[in-house]
Amino acid sequence: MPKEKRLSLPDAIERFIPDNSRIVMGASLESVIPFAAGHEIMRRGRRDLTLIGPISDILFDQIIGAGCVRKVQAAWVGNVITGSGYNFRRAVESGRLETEDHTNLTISLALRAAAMGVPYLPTRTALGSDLFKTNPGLKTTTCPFTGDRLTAAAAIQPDVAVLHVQRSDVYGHAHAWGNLGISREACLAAHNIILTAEEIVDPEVITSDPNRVVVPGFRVSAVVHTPWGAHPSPVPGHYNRDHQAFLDYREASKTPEDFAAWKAEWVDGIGSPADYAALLGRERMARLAIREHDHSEPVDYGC
Amino acid sequence: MPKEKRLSLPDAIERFIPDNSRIVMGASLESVIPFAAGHEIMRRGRRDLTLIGPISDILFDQIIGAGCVRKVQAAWVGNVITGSGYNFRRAVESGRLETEDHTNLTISLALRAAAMGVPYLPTRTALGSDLFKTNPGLKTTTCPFTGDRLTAAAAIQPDVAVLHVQRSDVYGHAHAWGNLGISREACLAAHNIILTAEEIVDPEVITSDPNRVVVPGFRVSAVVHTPWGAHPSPVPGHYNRDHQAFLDYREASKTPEDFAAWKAEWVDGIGSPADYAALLGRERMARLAIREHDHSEPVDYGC
Amino acid sequence: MAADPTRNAGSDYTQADLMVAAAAREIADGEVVFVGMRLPLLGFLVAKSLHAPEAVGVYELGIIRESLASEPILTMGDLPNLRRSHWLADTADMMAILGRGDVDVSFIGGAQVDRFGNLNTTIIGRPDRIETRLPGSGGACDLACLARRHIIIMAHRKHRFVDRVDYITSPGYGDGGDWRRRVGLARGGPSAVITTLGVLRFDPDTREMVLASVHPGATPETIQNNTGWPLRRASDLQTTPPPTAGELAMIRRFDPHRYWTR
Amino acid sequence: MAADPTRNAGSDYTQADLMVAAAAREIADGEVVFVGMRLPLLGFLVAKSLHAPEAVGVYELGIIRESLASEPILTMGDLPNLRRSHWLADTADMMAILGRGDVDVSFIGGAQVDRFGNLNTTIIGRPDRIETRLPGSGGACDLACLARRHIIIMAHRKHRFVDRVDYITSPGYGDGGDWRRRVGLARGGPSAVITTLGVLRFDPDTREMVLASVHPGATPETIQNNTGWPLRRASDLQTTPPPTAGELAMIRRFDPHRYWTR
Repeated sequence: MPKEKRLSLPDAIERFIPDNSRIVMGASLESVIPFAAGHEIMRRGRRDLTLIGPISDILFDQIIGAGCVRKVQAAWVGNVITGSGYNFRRAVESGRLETEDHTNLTISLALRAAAMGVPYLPTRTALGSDLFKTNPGLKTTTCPFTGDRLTAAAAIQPDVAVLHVQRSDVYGHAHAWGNLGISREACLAAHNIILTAEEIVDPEVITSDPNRVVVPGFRVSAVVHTPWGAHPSPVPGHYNRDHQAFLDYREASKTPEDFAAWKAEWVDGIGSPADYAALLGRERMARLAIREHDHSEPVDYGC
Repeated sequence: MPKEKRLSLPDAIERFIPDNSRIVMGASLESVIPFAAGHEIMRRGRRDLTLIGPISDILFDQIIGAGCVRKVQAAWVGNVITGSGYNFRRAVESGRLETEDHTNLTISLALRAAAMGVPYLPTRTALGSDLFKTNPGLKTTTCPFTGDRLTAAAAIQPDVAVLHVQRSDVYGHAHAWGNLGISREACLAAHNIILTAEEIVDPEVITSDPNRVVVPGFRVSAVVHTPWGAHPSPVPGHYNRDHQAFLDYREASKTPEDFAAWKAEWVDGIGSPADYAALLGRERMARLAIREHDHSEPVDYGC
Repeated sequence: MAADPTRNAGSDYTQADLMVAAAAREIADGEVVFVGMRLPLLGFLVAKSLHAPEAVGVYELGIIRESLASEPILTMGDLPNLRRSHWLADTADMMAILGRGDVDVSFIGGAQVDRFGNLNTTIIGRPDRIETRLPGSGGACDLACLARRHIIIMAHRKHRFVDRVDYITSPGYGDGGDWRRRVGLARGGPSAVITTLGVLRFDPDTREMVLASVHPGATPETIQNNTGWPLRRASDLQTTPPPTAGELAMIRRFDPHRYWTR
Repeated sequence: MAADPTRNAGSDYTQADLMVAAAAREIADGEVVFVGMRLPLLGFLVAKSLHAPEAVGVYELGIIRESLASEPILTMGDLPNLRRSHWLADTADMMAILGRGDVDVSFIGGAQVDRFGNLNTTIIGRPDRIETRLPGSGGACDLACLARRHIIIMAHRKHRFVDRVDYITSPGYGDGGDWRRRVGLARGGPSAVITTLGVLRFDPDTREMVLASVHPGATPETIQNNTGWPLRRASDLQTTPPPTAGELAMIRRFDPHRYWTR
């Protein structure tokens, strides 16, 4: 058997996300965002990180607000249902944060290039845009067959991908379902993969359905049991999106002082999933929980 | 609701695979090869086809033997457990068949390029090989960022992809499981998609598990109910590989005369899935059937 | 950002309702729609429930739906939008459908637009002297480059309708004419701009924006006053039909708490 | 093509058994192995069941297995190889693992090999004058280009061991020295050639093939007589250890009908 990879969240972040790490997170876009892992990064006061992702919803804004970030390589940073990310704005407008502007397609290709071991991939997006002015990882190139003008997206090689999944065994074999975003590219490209999982399950649960696996288990470095670890984003099979949390965060991030208070309550004061559950409260968790279950039709892998 | 796409196999081939078609088949490599659809192409005496695929096992050899094919764009053509494909050899050695030599990676990239709408994709495979001499769709190119020498694989745009799946509804929403090979690229690249399916099921079976879907249903042109449609290749959930058929085919394809006799029995004499089942015989089907079932653990998509 | 909260005087619908209805009418039945967030998401749902029941929704986070979700949603990733959908897959799969040319229409919003329909959602100011940092492209640039056509939805204000955007996040027609072809874009371009005051389209030759329809309560003059360049008017200038009772009912169904359409 | 059917005189194992055992010994525990078909498939299973229990198998058709299949298989796509595997996915996913440099070792076979380990499985003759058409690369070229090292397994015959292959399907060391780097290959190259007669390795500088080990029953002279160029011999030329009882037991377990090892 392979070796056990189960770690506590602090141990996983301590070991695999040092200062200066390049981290891809939020690969499923609006869903299954690894907030708990991001908050542990903030608690540990990491510095000079590079955050990589398509749209991060508010997670990148939070980590930026905590002063952990030197550079963002992303397509969009903000709050999906309210607009601006205020910490992001402040950091960029004051010159403290470096940005490389991507689109959802170019960031997926940049990670796919690294996954494939090629230095770039071509695409027809972004031609004529000003993204070339604010992203040195985009250049134009020419097709050797047709002479067509194309955008070349340079490979982005993250040090670590953090992925939140529904269930994993202790060896890093995991099931994820729902929209997958750029999870595949992110994990295949990264040197290390950290999984935070709603449930730790028996290996036989995972091997009962190898098509449901999203990343090669042998490349996973750490598995962390993290119930409610993607709250307030939604997790199929576990909980719905907590819209109110995103609305509240808008208000709580308008000034650095408000953000500090928010962070003290929702990040600094949390030492475990149990702390987080206590802060959320039973009623709120019940309101977000799956009310109407809808199970997949099984398939047969027998022989 | 979308429109019904269920057709008989003859109607589907008649309508979507005219002479001169460029067809991608056998996208899952050794598994789930659409033999029934290939045999219908042979029965209808199609001419000047281009066959596209990674390794086809013996299906391409059969269609070539029937005189339907002008060109093959593939990584490998033969009989996986015995070696040579004799019809393929005869056709190439006599100058009747044009070939473009790919690798499994370059054929997947050529289809992925067409799927993405770009004229080529770069890779580090094939450098230093002679594939460039026998495939005008491969050239070397230079990375605009690093100056690295790379292989460029030109896009291949098939007219039609034929995919065998375990279950589909009449609208073209289908579940496939097992190894997927280059099915995703093949179907996203092709203008038309023909699904042959072991079972036609209620739409609710498919929507119970949208992650199990392999191709966008709205792009499917025809759904054909084709039980045992991938025999003698294996289909998870339905039947095991019929090794004896591949061994027998080796002997049956050594000379054009032997192949004609094989074709008369296994292709020309078949008018329906029932005819094919009768030829196979109950005992053989029972021997190939799944003996020990092994079902996937369900997941919850509720909200 | 939510739409302008000002209601049209004497009507039972908001500017946002009218914009959603106008967006919905741009979708023909059977079309493949790359669905964005906010008002366009509502517009797609209204079209799908009324005149375009066979429209297909493609969502960048990796979802294809041919049917309506069972419950209202606020973001594309809300669980009802995943449940009983027709494909849950990778962003790359959705981008392949877009890149190959299979998406008929998409919708995007922005902070600044110019007379050739170029859109800015990245930087107000200059890259070396940023006044306001906006969230960025997301998938908007991809849609503007690769869909067969796209539709822009935004508030009509003078500082937003500028002669030349500070930064092209999502290309329109560049500096007009055959610019798109010249820079390598294979297809597409904006077909309409739906604003809080009217609907604008593009001259087929010059590709300059032309006022095509004025919303009830607005006038060509108020629209010119809120536009940063001399705006051409169509010879057959229309009045935008108000939302029908059916459209309004669907808007209320899909935005029951009036989060987007207050 | 199956291995040579001639058994070694006076032994209870075949040439194929010895080749499988030799292949298995090339795999270290914990390595990621891109598993090919035929003898290499058996070699992987033998290694995994004996000295390399944590070896990971990657199969080009879209399978990753960290455990042994419950039943013997003849091809990689046989259902027992899919069942209870650890990932069923796309060929592109497996090629990404290969392309990124995560595959330690792979195995390929061929019709012709030359003194620098270049392999031909495409054409005997010339492209414009084909004498014999072979099946082609499959994934072999990809493995020869992208794995950290690869191992060649083939029958040792004079017409197969040629000074220069007619066609390079799967690059070895080209014309020697730093040829791989010059043509753009980032890593890799053949580390061993396991034949029906012996095991050959490559000089670290010139990259020319060197006889490293002679199978029981063969001699350096018979090997030279079956090789189309003057073959260098290692200074510490070995005799290949015959399959152990444990290795033979595993070979029989995974090839119970002796399809590959008769």
